Amino acid sequence: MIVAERKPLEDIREMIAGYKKILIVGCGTCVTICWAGGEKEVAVLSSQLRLASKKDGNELEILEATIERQCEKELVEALKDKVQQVEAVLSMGCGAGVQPIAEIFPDMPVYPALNTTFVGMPEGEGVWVETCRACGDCFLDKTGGICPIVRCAKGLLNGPCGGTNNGKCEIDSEKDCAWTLIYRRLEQQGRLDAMRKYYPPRNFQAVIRPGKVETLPA
Amino acid sequence: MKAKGAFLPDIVAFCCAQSAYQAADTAGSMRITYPENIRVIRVPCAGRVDVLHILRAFEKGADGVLVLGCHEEACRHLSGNIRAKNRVQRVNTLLQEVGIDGKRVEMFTLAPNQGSRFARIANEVNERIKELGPSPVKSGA
Amino acid sequence: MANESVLVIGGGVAGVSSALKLAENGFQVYLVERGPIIGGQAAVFCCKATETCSQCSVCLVPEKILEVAANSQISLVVNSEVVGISGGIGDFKVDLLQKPGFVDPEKCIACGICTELCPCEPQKGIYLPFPETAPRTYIIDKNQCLRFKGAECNVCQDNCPAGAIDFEQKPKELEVSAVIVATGFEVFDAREKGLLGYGRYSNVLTGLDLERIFATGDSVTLPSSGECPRNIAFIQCVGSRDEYIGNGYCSQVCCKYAMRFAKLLQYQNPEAKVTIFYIDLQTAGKGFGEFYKECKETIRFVRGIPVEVCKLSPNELEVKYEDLTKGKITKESYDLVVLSVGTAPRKDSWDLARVLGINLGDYGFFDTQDTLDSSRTNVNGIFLAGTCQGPRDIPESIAHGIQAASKVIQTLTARAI
Amino acid sequence: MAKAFKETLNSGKFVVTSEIGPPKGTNLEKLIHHIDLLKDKVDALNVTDNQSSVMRFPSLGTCLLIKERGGEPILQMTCRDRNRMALEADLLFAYTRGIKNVLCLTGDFITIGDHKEARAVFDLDSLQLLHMVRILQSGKDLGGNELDGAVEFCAGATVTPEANPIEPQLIKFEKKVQAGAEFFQTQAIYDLDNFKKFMKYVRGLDKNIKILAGIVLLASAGMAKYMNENTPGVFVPQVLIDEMATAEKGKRVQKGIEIAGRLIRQIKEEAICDGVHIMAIGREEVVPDILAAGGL
Amino acid sequence: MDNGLKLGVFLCDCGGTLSKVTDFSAIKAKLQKLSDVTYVGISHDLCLKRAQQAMQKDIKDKGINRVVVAACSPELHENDFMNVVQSAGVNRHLLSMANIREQCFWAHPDKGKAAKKAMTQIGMAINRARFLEPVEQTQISVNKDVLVIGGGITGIQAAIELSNLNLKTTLVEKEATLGGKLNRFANLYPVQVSPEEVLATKLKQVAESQNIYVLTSAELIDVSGEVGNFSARIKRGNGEFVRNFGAIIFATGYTTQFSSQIYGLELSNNIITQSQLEEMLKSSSEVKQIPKSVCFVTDISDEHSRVSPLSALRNALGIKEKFRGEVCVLCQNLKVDGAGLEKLYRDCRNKGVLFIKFDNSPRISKQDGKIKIEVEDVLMSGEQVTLPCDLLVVEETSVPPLDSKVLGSTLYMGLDAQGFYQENNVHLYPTASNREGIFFAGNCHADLDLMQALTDASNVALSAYQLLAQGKIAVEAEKVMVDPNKCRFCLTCIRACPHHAIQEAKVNHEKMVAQIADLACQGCGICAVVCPAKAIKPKDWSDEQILAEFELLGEYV
Repeated sequence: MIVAERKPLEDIREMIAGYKKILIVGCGTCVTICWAGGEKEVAVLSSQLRLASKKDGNELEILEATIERQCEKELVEALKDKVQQVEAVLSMGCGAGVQPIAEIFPDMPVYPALNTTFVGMPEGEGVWVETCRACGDCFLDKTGGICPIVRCAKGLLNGPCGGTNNGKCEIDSEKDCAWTLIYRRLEQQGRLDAMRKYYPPRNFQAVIRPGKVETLPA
Repeated sequence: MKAKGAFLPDIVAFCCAQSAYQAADTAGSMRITYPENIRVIRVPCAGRVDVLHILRAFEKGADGVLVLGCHEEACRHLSGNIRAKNRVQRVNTLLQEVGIDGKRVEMFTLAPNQGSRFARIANEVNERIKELGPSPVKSGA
Repeated sequence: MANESVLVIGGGVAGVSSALKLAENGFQVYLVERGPIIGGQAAVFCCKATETCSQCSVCLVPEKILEVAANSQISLVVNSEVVGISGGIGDFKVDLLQKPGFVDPEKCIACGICTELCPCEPQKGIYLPFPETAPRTYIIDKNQCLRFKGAECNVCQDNCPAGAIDFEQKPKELEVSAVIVATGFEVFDAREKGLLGYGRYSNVLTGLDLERIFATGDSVTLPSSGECPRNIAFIQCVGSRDEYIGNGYCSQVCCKYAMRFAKLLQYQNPEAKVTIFYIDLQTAGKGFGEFYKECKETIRFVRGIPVEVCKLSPNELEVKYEDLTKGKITKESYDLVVLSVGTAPRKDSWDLARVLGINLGDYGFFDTQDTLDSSRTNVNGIFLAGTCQGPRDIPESIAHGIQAASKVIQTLTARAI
Repeated sequence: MAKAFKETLNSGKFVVTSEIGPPKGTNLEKLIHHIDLLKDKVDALNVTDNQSSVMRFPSLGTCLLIKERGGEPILQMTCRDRNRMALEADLLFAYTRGIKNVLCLTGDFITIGDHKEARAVFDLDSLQLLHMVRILQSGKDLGGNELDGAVEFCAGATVTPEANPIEPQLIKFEKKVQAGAEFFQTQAIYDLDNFKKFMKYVRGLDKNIKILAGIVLLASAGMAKYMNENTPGVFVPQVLIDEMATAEKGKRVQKGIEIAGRLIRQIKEEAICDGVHIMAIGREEVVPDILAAGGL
Repeated sequence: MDNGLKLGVFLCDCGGTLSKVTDFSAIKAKLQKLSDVTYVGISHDLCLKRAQQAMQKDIKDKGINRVVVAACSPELHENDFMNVVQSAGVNRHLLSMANIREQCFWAHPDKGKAAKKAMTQIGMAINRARFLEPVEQTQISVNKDVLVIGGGITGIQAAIELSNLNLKTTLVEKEATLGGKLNRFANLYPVQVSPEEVLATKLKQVAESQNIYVLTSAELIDVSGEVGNFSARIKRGNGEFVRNFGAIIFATGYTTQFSSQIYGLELSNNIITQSQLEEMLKSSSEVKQIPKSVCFVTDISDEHSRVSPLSALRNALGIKEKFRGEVCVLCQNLKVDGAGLEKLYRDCRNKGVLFIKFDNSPRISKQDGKIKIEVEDVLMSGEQVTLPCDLLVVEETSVPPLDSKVLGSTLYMGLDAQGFYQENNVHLYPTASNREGIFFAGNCHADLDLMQALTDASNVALSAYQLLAQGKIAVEAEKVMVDPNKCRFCLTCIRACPHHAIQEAKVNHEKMVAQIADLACQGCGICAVVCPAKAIKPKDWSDEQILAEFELLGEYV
């Protein structure tokens, strides 16, 4: 899922300085699951903004809305009546949520409240880690399901660099060296020949950015 | 704005029904007095107090918020009081971000038969909030 | 088999636990209590938590008392004693003598008018002994109330809105299917150990005194000077493990409450120095090992029980004990000495044993019939719960109370088939 | 003019190479001094390429200087700073100026250097770089296009004999051998028994793989302990650390040289491997003393 | 905003005492100005039956659908008032209380301020009343079978007492025979009956009862479902089968483990553990060379357990009776805080067993086959004592059985610091777990002697009986509710619930959502707070109710 993190409050306050009435839009899918932009966090952010504006003596009215997915045209259009009442929209969706709103309401300034960080999974309660970089040329079949492009700092395709330090990565003694993990996994499955093969340089342009996927009609 | 001396802080106290609320009752039955501007709100467990409730209390003009739960390792719901402690810490950071003094929200632990401890906490916090003065949200300071 | 009724004698934490469990399973319970209110010894104990809870379970007692008060299946028969019993399991006939408590618990709404208007000074003749009482009834204190000093005064009777006060004696009779005896224990009277100076020196307290001090106030001050104690000694096994005075058993609770108090005292004023004199430190029990390890860092433990405590000056006491490491008598001065008194069997368990026909075991606790069942007595249908059968701490008394209720239900179910 | 390194390698002689760290600027005075000091004493001179991700005078430039002054340079290339097109272009240029030896490295990560926010390229890795050299030799570039004039290189790589865990490192070593690496310069070696075990494995693989044992000068006991904990794949036995500790203040470098010399002499006498690669890391001055101590 | 809300406010001045402090009719007048307050009643003793009947009549006559009671603390009579509301035909949860006695008039002597605060408290209760929601009562039928894991004395006793209460029990035991430690112990002192006798009587009772179904050499693998219908997967031999139960009782006891490195010596023919000694005592007739002097050492690797000092005392007396050799026990603090232990300690001394107390642990060495122990005897002012002995019995630490850790995590049951079942929390004593319907008995959750373990057995029997005897449990349906449309199934609530009362469930057979099992939920509300999509709402303590209580902040009505 897409993982995001809320921006610090003063950055957000700078963006919406001067507006009297704004709409904060939450997104009900990925950012809810990673506790960043769900209905709860929308309420917390609006409460903080109201507190701050009251403290500074300027007037601020906030409308709140959380839709199922911000990256869906029809769902964003449903916000029309609320958007018309406000001067600016603060989106708590990931990057792929802020832009549809900006596109569908072109004359309305739309601001991001979150920093989208990576595609990942939960590691513990309230902790998420990156597991996929969406490189467009998946390599997982060759490494027993451990992605070296994400989990190896240098993204090597051909076995460990000289910097493996007791199974940990040279640059961070907390992080495991991806290729040590891959070696153990392949050894366990008896598929070490996958690691012995030579892999040519990666096609960095497998997906011409910004990517586009066109599937044949279902 | 009321004169400093006459400032009577509005303190909201979320009291866990298993311990703090009964401690408040015990204080009453033992006729131990504590400031009357402590406003007690009964909750099933300290773990029921949400970050949002505390922020909304400040929005409505509270000068200080107290979360009173069971002692550690004595919570009927095992992790209720620990979650409450972590949430109070988060509210501290949220308030600092806004520019309100984080010391306006605090958590204490009590047992149901500690009436005098409830009164002592109420008095101490009342004095501390008096020093801090009215909440900047209310007076737009 | 449902709506049979059971008599529980004794309103302490064990009796209350039995009564609640029986009521929750559909039984009508008569909870007979000698005193004016239920709660027993543990009702006045204090919470000993510092940062974290010290697992003493004292706070469970007021909770259970509230549950009993709110449970309609349990009728409280206070100020009463069992004076006779006949019949057998399934149809016991129990004669009760209800001493005049003068305030009818059914009517009293604990509004407090009587206390306000009562003319007795300084201590009122009618009051609510402590907050969480059940039944919520004000009591008349015979050695305060003017009426018992010959004066014709009925101020409280006239002003009581609920008409709850009357002054005559009522005998009562109950029909029950089973009986649970939960009459509890007596705190060992430290005066029997004269050399330790309890009762003579004001700064020598017992564990029970500490419980009361912490329950009402928030910290301990020296009775003689009102300051904070800086140097405190706990003396263990006062009245326990002492064959000489007939208490050849370990009371199981004193080591635990002594360590909990020591930690609480140091939590309240960190420079206080605490010493505990012991024979064998009882540190078994769930999670108590870690608690002892924490105590060991700040509390001084000395093996060997002092023989004498005497007075050096109004605020200073001197403890005489044999210092085993040097093998000679040593004297140390303390400003507060706490005697960890143990649990002794009630002196009046003889009459109840005679009335009910149940045997008394060694040391004066009630005896059990079958070695593997700590509730069944020699009379079928009469069961034991709590410290009246042997020394126990609060969680175990609760567990033992529930065991008695469980055996009652099992026996009555077996009879019903 | 020095002999081509390729011939020295195949001549069966005990090969000795050393390493020069170019300066962080354009004042080449010390660099030239080091070149002149070492160019005739060793069979070839490596030139580091932005070592430890610290920006310096380029390796290719230094190699040209060595070539002009009659030395035999080994061009070190890392994949951190240039993408595949830049690497290919540099090799074409190097070949035309007579630089025939290249050491293919992956390179240290960007964040341990002094430009922590720069973009790390890593378009290729060391193995793919080796393959690229072979492809260029066959007259084609990585895009598959014909070259007008091919190149010819003696390409080598590195290996860490005491990496932990060792198995993945050996798999990569075998892949490098298959890729046609003609010589290997290893990470610093201090425990010759371990190294012998590694060499036994290498000989079992292929008789004529040329291995040059890496010799790093120990400057102090503290440095030895530091390398043990933080430098991956380096294991300084406690006996050497204690020996270093015995040396007083001024005599520590001397003790380091003595140890290095002893290691070289033992490698040479027992013919453990095909030569040594002396890395003085900032102390190029003392390399001649190390050579002397090693009896070369 | 009259959306059918008809509020009834009932004030109680507690026998006139509160009226002296404030004018209740003034309060009544102010309240009557509010649009949705249809009735305000003042009474003197709402806690008595008489006034409650009057209140019930008022609610019915005036058609009140939300009741506010301003009186003493809800902790005292909330239940009675809920019954009154229910008997008046209104849902019992539509009641809101203001505690104007303990937390207002009794705590604040200043009459004026107390009156103002009381008014605010009543205002807050009214605001909360406007957001109250009804909660229906339902009956959930439960499976009446009970699963007992562990066939030691505790498990057997629990099964027997459950069958006395007419509950069908399945007793699962890992070994091939029942009995557990009874098969191993030589005697049960201070209990004066032999283990063989106890085992014989208990097994006879198990055999005679038709309610007990024994499954030996079987193991519990996993449990799913909730209290009332657990489905337990049990492995027997190489087959596995699933069976449903209403409650589960763990009586898996403890295992002992000798740690040679703490002791610094290895076992040998003359250094044996307590369990080896017990085997020797059990088959005392065949013992060839009778040990003349035996020495017990405890309190080195396991200072705070009751089990090893008790077995030392028991076996010391056993040796004195069987072999009449010299016996000496070395310990730091002898644990005597159990029924009859002090008497047992005295019996040992009367039989000539020597007790030596130490502060720093003894040095044990072996010289030509003989064992030599040097220890500073604390009671002899630290004098060095050397004890030659030809048999040394060392202490075994009692540790949780291996599967406690595994089952503890798969069944979401909390463990304590040493890894035994049941977290260290007074509300769980004596036999509860953090999950409804799962109970612990015996030494698997605490350090107990035999009589305490048997007390646990009766406790769990009654707990299971109380839960399952009627075959159905009355419970408040959906008192904490998950809105399936909003739930993103992010598992946060399932992980956060301390009682593991939330399971995954399929809604209209494709969308996965979290679902709260009403029987297992204890109403703490933690899930409602952690839910990032605000999909969970506790009906009694909803956010709207709590936030409504802030409306009056700042102005005293």
